[in-house]
Amino acid sequence: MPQTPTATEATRKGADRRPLLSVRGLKTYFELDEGTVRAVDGVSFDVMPGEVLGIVGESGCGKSITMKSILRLVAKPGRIVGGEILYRPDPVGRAGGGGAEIDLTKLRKDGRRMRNIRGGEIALIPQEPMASFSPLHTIGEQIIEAIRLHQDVSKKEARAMAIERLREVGVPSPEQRVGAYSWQLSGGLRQRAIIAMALSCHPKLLVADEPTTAIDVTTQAQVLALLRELQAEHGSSIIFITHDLGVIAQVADRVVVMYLGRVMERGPVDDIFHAPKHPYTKALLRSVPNMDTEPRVALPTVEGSIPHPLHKPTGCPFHPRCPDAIPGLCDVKVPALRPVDSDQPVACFLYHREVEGE
Amino acid sequence: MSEAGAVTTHQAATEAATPVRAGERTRAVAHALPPERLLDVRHLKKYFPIKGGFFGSTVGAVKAVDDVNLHVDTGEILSLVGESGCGKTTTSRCVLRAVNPTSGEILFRIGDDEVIDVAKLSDRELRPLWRNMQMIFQDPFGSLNPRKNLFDIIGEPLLVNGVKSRQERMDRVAELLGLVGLRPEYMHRYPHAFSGGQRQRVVIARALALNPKLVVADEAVSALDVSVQAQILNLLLELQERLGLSYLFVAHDLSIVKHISHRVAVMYVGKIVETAPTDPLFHAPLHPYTSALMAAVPQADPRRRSEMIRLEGEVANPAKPPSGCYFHPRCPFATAQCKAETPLLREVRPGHFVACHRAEELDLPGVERGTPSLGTSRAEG
Amino acid sequence: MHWFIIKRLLLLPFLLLIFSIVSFALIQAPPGDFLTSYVAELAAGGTSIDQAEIEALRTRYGLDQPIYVQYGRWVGNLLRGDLGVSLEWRRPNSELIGERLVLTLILTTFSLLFTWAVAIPIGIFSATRQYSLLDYVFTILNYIGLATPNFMLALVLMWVAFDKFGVTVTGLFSPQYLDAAWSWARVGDLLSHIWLPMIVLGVAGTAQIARVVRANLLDELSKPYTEMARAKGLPEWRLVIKYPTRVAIAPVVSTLGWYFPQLLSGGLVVSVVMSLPTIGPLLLRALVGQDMYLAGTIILIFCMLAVLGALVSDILLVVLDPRIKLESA
Amino acid sequence: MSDVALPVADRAKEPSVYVTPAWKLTWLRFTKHKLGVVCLWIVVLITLMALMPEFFSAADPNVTSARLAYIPPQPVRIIRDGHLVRPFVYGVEGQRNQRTLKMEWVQDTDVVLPLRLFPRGYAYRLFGVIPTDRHLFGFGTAEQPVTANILGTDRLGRDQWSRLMYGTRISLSIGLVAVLISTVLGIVLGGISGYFGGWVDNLIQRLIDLLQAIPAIPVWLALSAALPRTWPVTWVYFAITVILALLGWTRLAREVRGRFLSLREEDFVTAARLVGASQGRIIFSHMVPSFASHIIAAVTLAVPLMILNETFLSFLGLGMRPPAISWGVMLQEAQNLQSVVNAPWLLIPGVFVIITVLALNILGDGLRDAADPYSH
Repeated sequence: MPQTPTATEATRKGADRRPLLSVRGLKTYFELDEGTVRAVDGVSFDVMPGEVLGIVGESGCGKSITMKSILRLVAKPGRIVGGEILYRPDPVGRAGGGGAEIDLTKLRKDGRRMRNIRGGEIALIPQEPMASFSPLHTIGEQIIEAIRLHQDVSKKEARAMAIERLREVGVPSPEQRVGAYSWQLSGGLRQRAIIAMALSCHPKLLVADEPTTAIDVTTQAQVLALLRELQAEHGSSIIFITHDLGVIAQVADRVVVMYLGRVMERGPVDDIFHAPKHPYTKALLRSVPNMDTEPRVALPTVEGSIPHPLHKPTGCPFHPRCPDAIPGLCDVKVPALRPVDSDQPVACFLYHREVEGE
Repeated sequence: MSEAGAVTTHQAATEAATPVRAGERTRAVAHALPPERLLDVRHLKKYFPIKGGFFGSTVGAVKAVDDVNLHVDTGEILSLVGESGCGKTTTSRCVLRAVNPTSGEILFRIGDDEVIDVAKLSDRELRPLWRNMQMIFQDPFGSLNPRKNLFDIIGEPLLVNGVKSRQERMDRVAELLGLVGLRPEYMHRYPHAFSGGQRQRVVIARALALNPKLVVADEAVSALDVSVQAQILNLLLELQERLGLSYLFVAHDLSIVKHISHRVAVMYVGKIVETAPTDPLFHAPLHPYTSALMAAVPQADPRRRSEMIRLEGEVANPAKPPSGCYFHPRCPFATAQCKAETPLLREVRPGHFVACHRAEELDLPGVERGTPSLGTSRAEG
Repeated sequence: MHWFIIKRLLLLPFLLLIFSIVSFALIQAPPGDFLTSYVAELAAGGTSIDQAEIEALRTRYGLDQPIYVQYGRWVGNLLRGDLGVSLEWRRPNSELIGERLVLTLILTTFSLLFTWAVAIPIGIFSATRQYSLLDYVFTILNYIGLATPNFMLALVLMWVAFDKFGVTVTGLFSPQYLDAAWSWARVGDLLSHIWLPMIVLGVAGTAQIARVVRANLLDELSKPYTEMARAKGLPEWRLVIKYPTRVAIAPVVSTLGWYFPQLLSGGLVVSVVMSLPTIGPLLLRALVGQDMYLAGTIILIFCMLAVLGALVSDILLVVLDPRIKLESA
Repeated sequence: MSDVALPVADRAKEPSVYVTPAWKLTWLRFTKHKLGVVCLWIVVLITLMALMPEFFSAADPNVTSARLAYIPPQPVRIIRDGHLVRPFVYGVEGQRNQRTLKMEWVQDTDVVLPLRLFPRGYAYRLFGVIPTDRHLFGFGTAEQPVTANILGTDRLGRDQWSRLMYGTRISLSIGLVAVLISTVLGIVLGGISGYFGGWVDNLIQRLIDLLQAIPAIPVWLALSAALPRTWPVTWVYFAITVILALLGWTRLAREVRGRFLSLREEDFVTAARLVGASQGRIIFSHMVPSFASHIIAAVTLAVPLMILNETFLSFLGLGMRPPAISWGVMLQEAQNLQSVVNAPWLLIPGVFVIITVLALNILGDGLRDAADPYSH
């Protein structure tokens, strides 16, 4: 599936800058007894070096499965059935002369190369910091292990590094906390410790899967600020997955809007929020009350509810809820993701008539 | 706010005079409340014992709700807002007597001239209370019995409250389903046939079955998807207007609170730190915690990418709260007084109560808006 | 030490009291006493016994006293370490029980270790290869293991051994070592005999515990910390062993609480079938013959062993799971 | 507000699923478990045997004949001289070994005894009321019925198959009745414990701890040994049942308590309380139906344990005693190596035990998984 638009995007940013990661037509399906769930169904996007890419979407939109596919963590009965995930360890350099390109989907899931990339070059910040640490091992043990998996250092050095990382993410008295169990820490500290673990090997790409969903708003503000600082310092790229439009507006450089396993629209954060094109994006932005909406006046809503993933509609997945759906077209054909007079590709027949896969 | 002591005395007098029906002793204090007042919670406390030590004896208490005062007027939406563990849910459950409070009064206007103290009702007297006060839960999946169809679920309040005729119940359930935007023919379906938003409508229909005056909504929309949240908020607002309901709306999302409520009470570690009508509270907060809470809300606008004001530290442990003002370890404005003395909730401006020693001197940022902020018209202390 | 364990230790004397009452009540329950059945037995054999002699015996054993006096005397003696005298064998109970108890414990412990050594790997394998062919095979084997009464298994194995190999696999010792004093040779002889009873006794428990391990591990494998470990780049097998397995098998230790009593119980039946010189046959004989003090003492010992097993499992659990320290602190 | 748009699933899927009650969904889930369904049929068959052993039996199980001792099983065949024929067995002929003086049975391939369905045999009352003499099968011709022992005979020359049918009745019913008593005890005590909590809960929990710490078999043995030898069979039967039930209720009680505790916290139970539903209504209309399927599964899993325990006790001579017939009593015949070597078919009752327990276990697991598909 050729995805020319991303090439255009890259050209605008300068020929010498190639994406760190390019996801092309990714399809991850789950074979269940009841049928096939097409959790990720042809998703494409790029992550440029040093940028924060936000992926936003509601439940069942496939944002977490996309993340798991990149890290090759999709477990049975899920399987990547198509597309490619191109990772360029050394993206900076002359076009064509840059570092090699690795298609992560071609690597063995548990092979050495993939394991080296996982944690070493692409690290995960998970959603539930409490459950993401083993309860029977201290956080120190777990961070030290992560360091020693990817760096050739002694246990003692690794421990010093772990303490350093904890200090860096603002954990008070890290010398003691390194010996603590995760359940002995407060929610905010746990989240910081997870970030310390993810950063322990200076990954080129951080995948943050709803990292602030489980925590309170004041702690969330701390964590977001911390992530921003760390990113500025280390220059790593971040894929930030969330359902919270506010969070995405605050952290992302570019945004991918997903719905039922497909990309509806993507583009720079300012365009997505101030010039949204896809009816879904528009509706989503309108339906969220913010500090400026007039109190107690009916909010514009998206009618209906999100279909069950086993019973996705035909055609454009959003058409049953779309106020502008074109009968005979939207409910039959799947619109391709194509740019419309900007570097903001949209998958909607209101802007073009290109059909996916043709 | 009138003194609670007066009410108790008065109540004792009425009790002696008219020992007629069960429940009588908790009634007939109508004139203790202003006529517009529907609910008045006074000095509400709920302590959970901490068991420990060798014999499993009580070694302390988690003061989940610690001397809370609040009120809801007829037709009013009061939001109770705060971070997790602040006691907002426990407070709301005490009001409903889903949880028995440790002490305090919960005066509730059950009729035009009838006021009861919910906190003192015996178990038998709760049924008439619940006809006037109902609840909407957070989790639309756990709050509907998966083994019953919508007719049984929505019809149950009718059945247990004396509507024995099946036809009568069918009619009423159909009416209620229509009211919440569901088709009447859905009544024979089971909850597993519905999405989260639809289930929440069913929960609302059940709560409205007995025509309550007050609905306690405990995080009623926070488990829903963004695109469905707005539908339910609209429904709640529409119903409030049409049926003249009052809501005690428990939430943590400030944007939603600002959208829906007439007044807001902010809780922190079991106490109310600030309560005021929505507009002044959001635009001119008087408590540093309220201000910080609002600053922490990420704005859904990349052009307003403020350097979010970060509140250091984390919410205090209600089992071991700090001395003085519970907020002082995180407060950038804390003084020695804050460390030593617990501030009381006091009325600093008309209708605007705050529990902060320095409420008058601080000029705290609120939510920006186009018009000049209230800060200019601020009364100087 | 943790409150948790101290509490359990302090509970022990109380449990001892209850168990002693239960045991005593149990052995007092049959109508009549040892002497009536003894007399009946003699009569059946054609001999008779002088009434005066019976009364003398009755007085000697205290059988003419009220029940609470008999109980008091029994418990008093037990506390002094005197296990009493078997009425039937006319020998001190301690002598009768002594070696049999040791052999019972050896057999039980071996079976326990066998169970864990087999069940835990099977459980881990089944969970990590869920829905594989071998998982199904193990599942079916587990069901069969659960359904087979151990005496049945013992009989079949003995039969096969006799029919196919012409060996008799009963007892725990070769004849020459039966009454010999302990020596390395005797230990070796024991080891060469104990494996069959060990397997027979351990099969049902192996099936049960493999199921527990499989279910626990499946739970743990789906937890975020397992995925996080994977996301760190840890090789799959190392990850499974280090994280979820450790969490999954910690509760297996607590199965000791019910598994140890079950082994003691099961050992009884297996011993009868395989004529093992353990406590089982002795208890059976004592119960049938109303040898009350012997039976009571054995039941009491069994109860105490079971409680001690539970205590050991609690202590192990505290060692294995640091979270428990927090809860009891 | 207008009607909400139907989710697309409404149109795509058969709407009848939406009006299917939860128990039916559980049942549909169960029927997907093929092995479970097979086991259900096995259990049904065994239950039928237990209900009318007289009909399934071929001979009176108590008629002894030393002359016919230890006849090996005469398997039913359908192929004779390479041709498919109607089912038959070969006759057997006994010859006394002159040296060992033992009877030795030799198959006589010249004597063909055809299998007949529903022949007349010994008279009995079906379910204890309907007098009849029809049986499921027999051998020989209508004019000249012949006894043949498809599972062989025991020491006293009794037909094993017929005895097994009778044994099924006692073994299965002991299991069921004991579990029934356990269940009532477990539900009542567990329910009280879980619903009321507090010191009652504490007391019951400690009692359960205590009972679970006791090794069951020695205590069962002691209790059974206490039964007077002079008691009639029916008394012993009930006594054994009660003895088994006394220690068996703890697990169920824990299960019920756990369910009550977790259900008490469910929002839908709170909701029922808040609309004014009475305590009885909450328990019986909301809570009990919610865990009924779990209880059924737990009971199904408890029955095989009880069957095994009865078998243990009877095998050791402390449970059911002859002339009563149970699987354990029958296995007593095979208590030592000598008898097993001489007549391995004496172990067949054990195979019955295994099949029954296996089927009940798989059935119980299947039911549990169907009731609680997300538990693991």
